[in-house]
Amino acid sequence: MMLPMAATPTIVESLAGWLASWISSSPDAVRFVAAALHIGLLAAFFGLPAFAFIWAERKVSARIQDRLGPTHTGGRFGWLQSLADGIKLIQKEDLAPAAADRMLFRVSPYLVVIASFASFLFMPFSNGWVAVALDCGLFIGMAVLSLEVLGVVLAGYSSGSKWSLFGGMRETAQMVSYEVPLGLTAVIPVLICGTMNLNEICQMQSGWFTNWLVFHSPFTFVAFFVFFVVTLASNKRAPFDLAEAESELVGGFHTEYSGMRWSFFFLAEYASMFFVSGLGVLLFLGGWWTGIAPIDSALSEVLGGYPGRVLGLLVFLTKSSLLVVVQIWVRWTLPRLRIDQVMETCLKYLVPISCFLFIGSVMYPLVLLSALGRPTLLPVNSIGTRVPVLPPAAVPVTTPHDHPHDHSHPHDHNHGHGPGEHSHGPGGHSSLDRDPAEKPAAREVTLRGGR
Amino acid sequence: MDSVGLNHYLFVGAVLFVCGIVCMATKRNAIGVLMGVELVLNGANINFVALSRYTPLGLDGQVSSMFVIVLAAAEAAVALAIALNFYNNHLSIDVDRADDLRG
Amino acid sequence: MTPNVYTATSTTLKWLLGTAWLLPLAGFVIEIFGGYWGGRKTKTAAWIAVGCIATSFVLSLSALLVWRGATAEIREKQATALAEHDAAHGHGHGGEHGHGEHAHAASDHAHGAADHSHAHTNHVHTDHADFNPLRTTFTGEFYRLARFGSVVVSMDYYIDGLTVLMFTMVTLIATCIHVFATGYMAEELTEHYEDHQVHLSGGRHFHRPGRFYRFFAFLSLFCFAMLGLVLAGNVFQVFIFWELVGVCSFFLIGFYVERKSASTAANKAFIMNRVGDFGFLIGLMVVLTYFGTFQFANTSPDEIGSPGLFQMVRDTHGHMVTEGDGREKVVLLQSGGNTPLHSQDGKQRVIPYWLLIVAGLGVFAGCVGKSAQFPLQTWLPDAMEGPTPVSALVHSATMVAAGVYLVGRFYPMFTPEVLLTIAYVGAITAFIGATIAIVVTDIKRVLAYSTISQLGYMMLALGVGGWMAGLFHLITHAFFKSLMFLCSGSVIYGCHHEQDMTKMGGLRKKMPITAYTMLIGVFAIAGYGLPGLPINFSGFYSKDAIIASALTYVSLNPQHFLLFYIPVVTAGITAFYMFRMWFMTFAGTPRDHHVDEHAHESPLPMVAPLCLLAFLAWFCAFRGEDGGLAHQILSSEPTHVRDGLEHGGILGLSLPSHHQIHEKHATAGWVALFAAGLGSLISYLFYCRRTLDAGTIGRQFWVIRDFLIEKWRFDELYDVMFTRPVHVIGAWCQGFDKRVLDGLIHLASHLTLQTAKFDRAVDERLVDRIVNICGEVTYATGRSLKGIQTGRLRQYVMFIALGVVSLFVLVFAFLPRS
Amino acid sequence: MSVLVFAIFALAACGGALAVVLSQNVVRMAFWLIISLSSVAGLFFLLNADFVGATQLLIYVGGTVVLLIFGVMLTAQGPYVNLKTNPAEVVISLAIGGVVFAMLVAAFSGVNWSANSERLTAEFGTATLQTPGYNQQGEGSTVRRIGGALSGLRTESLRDGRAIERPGYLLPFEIVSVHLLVVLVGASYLARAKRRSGGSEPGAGPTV
Repeated sequence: MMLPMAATPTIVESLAGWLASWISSSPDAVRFVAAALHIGLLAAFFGLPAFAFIWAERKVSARIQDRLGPTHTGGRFGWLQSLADGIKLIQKEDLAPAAADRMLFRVSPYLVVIASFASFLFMPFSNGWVAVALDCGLFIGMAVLSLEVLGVVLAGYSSGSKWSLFGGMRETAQMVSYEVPLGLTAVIPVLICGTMNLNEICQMQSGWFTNWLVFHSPFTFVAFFVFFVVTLASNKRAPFDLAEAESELVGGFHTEYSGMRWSFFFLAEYASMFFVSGLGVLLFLGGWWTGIAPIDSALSEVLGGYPGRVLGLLVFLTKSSLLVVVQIWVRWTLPRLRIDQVMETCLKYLVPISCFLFIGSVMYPLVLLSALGRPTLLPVNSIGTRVPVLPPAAVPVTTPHDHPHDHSHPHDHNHGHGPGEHSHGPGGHSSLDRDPAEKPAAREVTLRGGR
Repeated sequence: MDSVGLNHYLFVGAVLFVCGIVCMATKRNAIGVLMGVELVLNGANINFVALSRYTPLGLDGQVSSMFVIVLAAAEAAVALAIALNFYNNHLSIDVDRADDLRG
Repeated sequence: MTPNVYTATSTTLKWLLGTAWLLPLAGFVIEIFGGYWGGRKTKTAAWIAVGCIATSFVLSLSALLVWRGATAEIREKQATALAEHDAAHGHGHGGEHGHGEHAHAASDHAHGAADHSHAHTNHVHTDHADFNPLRTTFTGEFYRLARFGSVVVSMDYYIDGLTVLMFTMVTLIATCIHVFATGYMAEELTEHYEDHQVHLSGGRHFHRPGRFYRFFAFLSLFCFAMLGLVLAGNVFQVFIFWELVGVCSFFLIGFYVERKSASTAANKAFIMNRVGDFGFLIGLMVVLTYFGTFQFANTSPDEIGSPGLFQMVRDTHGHMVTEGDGREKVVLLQSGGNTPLHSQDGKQRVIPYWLLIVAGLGVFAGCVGKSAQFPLQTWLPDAMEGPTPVSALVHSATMVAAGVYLVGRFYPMFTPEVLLTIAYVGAITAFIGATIAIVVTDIKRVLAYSTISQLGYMMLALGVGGWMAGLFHLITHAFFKSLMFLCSGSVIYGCHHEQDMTKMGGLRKKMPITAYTMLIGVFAIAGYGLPGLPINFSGFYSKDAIIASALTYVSLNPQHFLLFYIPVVTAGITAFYMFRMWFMTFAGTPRDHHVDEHAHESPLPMVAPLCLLAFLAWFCAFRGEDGGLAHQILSSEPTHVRDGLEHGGILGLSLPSHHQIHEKHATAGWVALFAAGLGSLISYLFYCRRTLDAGTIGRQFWVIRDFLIEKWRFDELYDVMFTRPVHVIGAWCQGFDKRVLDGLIHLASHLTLQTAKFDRAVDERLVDRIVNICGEVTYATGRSLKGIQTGRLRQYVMFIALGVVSLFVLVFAFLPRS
Repeated sequence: MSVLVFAIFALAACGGALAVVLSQNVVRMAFWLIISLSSVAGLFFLLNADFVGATQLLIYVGGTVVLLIFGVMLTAQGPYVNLKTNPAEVVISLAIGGVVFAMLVAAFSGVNWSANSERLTAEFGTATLQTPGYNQQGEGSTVRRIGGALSGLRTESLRDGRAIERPGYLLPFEIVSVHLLVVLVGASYLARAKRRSGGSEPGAGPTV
């Protein structure tokens, strides 16, 4: 009985393999320790961006409002301001209103944080650096992220305050509505790549930046911006922050919260901001690839596996942070919408637009194929030529060229080839093989080896 | 490793199923009844997936549970709409008051 | 005649006569609607009617000329051929009948030498087809109404010399009568016409708006119907217009519908005609069944191969081709030439001889009704209830002429047996009519019985084989009878609707034109003339021809001697009563001063037609049988008539040939003249000189007188024969209805009632009880189960769970575990 | 370790379900339902049915339960209205529930599953699958195979090494999608009908 695992060795397994060379304990124990270590690592990833972005928000908003923002704490730029805030909040008294449902009131912030944190489990930070590598990684990531709303709603409801209740209800309606365009735009890259594995999607965007999905077709280009707008709403960021709406609802769902629990909401919010930005980067903006083919190939070939991934991690963090900064920028630039305008924007505009984009993305390569004889306008493109076909009894999956062979792999690669495993979609892997950005040694691994 | 078997999952499914039935039978709130229904469906889903894992049922069990989930969502939407309508008409969500068709 | 000429002539005649035929219909429509909406005091309707019928006359006359022009060549050839054959003294026989030796006039008919010397020789007709009237006949279709398989119902035309002649005659006489009627009916030109003969309670008379327009409308319709009958190309079409004529006569006889006598007379005329038409229908059925067509003949070059009736029943030589004897005898149908006609499956098409007799008798029955022949003659005198112009029209040119015309037209279809029947019926009718006319005092009724008598003459002539004689008399009689009717109308008009001759007398001085024109008519009907003179009264020639035919017939068939003596005697009686009428009306001294004082000559519109008709009555038969009129008729004579028949048919009857008739001509002429002279003389003695007192004679022979006054007791006979039995049978039926049928019905209703009561009891006590029990049980069950149906969702959930458990337990308890 | 994980998820699922039954507050019921259903999703992951688990999370927990809570908020007569149930009814329900539970446990505990598998193998011969379940060695996820099956392409490996194609679920999939469309329309129509109390937008319907 084992936990489900993907073909790509995860960072947990890498850690487990590394630990096993030091500790001669049972494999389970080793695995447990590795998982715990990784969760700690993720927790750091969960907390640090939040602190950084809260500071960034203060500075950016100050700049936009022609102020200075925090300047003294921690020296220059007030870079320790977030830490100071955190200490202040931890020190505060944990209050619960008399009318509140105390149990739910206390649990709700944890729900939010758990949901937000759990989504990080499925996000690859660099090639293969993912806690739980699943074929349906994108799907489950979005699913977990959507749980965040439960905490918000329960918080609003259990506060025993009308403002909070209104905030919770607004959040519910908004979230539930915006999940439709979110799903529709997120499924466009899935459609093009033929996989929901975020790692694979990202690997397919290697090479020059024209391989990024945002440049794949006019529809994906628009889809990226729709996706970005929708993620703003699903994170209840301005101009869609109707759940808080301090001018109308005082503070919305967190009106009655204070101290540590209050800070949880914000921790979760900034973590989610980072998560959705990372998702956008992974889906549309090439993930951990710089977008310059020679640099990428040099990084992955010359530096080899581990250092290359570290650099990829930095690229990914940079891209995501830039998107977060754009979110902050938008927040302090645009006025808040009314709730009916928010719903209208979603139901009357974003849903039809995303439907149109979805259909357009489906039709685009087909039309080009019939008109030009190839499914893309660009001369060289490794993506979109993959037609996902499920051959009988064997599901071939192309693993990236820089598959981490040097790391311990739980599988013994005996590669029992099932019948018909080499069947390809039309123009499928051959075009992939010709991609100069990839090693010619791209090979296929059967997931379901016959035994 | 093999100490967790099919029967354990079926036991969990049975617990959820019975809890769902009792929930349906005891809750006067219409939404509570709906929650009972969800529990019943989840109990069944656990059985589906477990049998799919442990018996030659194969993929069928998982696909069945997928359909159950989707249809449960549809059912919840319609039932909720009905509940809202009922509330609008009776200003109450008490299913015991929904006895206009009693004998 | 080339096909082109045929087609051109046919089309011309079709349009001329078709227009002449339809004009009166148009007039009718205009008059009946225009008159209804228009005023009552205008004569517009009359002028429209006169205009229509006069135009028709002009068109008919044009048609006559066109026809003569188109057929002149053929008729010339026929005449030449006839002359040659006469010269050759050929000997002819053929078909079923062999011609014996027969006499014929040496003189040539066509060339009209009035030489009655004779040479009796046999001769051979080398080419009978030369004398085929169908060669001068134009047939075709106006409009096809329907087609049922091979049976075509259409409006056809059949135009030969007789048709155009009849058209001319009818339209001419009708024009005269129309003009006359404009004067005669003038008193209808009022909003309040007082009918003196309708007595209301309180001694008042009936008042109504004038019906001038209606009279002329129906007159026009009458002319339309008669012309359609004459023009008809098939016998079914004849039947349609036949009925239309009957309807029009019904309207016109019943013109004074408020008078009981008029409406009764109209009914009588109509019903009597129906009796005859019944036979007509039977004849039609036979014809349709065995011939499959109604058309008389198809002479169009386009129609070769689809022969008409005449072409089927006789070959081009006029012979009926027969097979077998007695009841097995059949007539082989011809295909229009001299070849047999075959049905689709190749069989020779035949008609049983006796069925041909039935068909002929049937059609003749229709003619009996229409022409008021012996058993059905009683309607005609009663028809005098109509206005006098109507009587004139009915009795001369239209209605009664239709019967004779149809017999003449249908002549090729008649077998000798049928002809014998026709002859006897005609003879009896002639005698009955003449005898009754002796005692009648109503001026119009005298003329009516005279008409009956004369129609009998015509039938007799046709029956004894004098085809030309019958139709000749039809034309001449039409002229002088219409003349006399109009004269009588003039008298009645002048005497203020006094019709009784016993109240007249000496009117010659008051209304001279009427008197002398009437006298011409009387001379004409009496048949005065000098044999050998070319200018004689028309009646002389025609009656002479009839008597000659009858004499020849009797000489060939001695057992039927009555067929000669009756017409001779009748000729005498005719002269007697006609002079009696004239003497009583115009000669002597006035008997009734009241009548005499008011008597005056009629106005010009009434007198002018009298003069025209008098002229025609005198001179229309100019040169007799050698004249144009007779030749015109002769051109249409059926082929077989010329050569007669020897021992034909089942009864072995012989029919006279032209030659044989000519041989007897002189004798017959003198006999007839003698009879007429005798009759006139007696009449003169009785009613002018009064040497003999008619009253005394009448009293002495009161039995005969009363018998005649009672019109031979035909009405009583019919009363006894039909009316009373019908009443008795009706009474029986009524009793049967009331006692038996009503009793049965009452019994049935009673039984139904009882059954219903019983049923109701069963229903209420048994069925309802069962139903109620069911209902109560259901209701009780529902009541008891109501507690379970709480509408509580949660309870239901529990029930479901319990049910699942129970099912589980049941399954595991009772199913064996494998 | 998997026993431990299973124990955590199973206890959470059962405990959440029991708490749903025992709670009187609807919102708390919803909370416990979230716990229970999320744990069920965890059980699905344990059973290597990762796609079903993800679906459970996204649709059930993230959609249906949110909808239920939304409904609670729209229909609440007061923040803490409790509709008390007759204790006798509770007792009867619990008794019936106990009977049903006993029946279920008796039903599945009496079955020899492996023997059944063998019998099926014997009965259907080559038609039986190569492995009794799927993915027994934990080699990956089932998302591709489910996707293929839903689009009408389903392959099974047989014991003799052959692969056979079986009818997929394209027709049910289409029926379900049409069904969802109908539900979307119907639910929006039902929820819109003569609203008496002012609420928020009827966005709940289309998001199903």
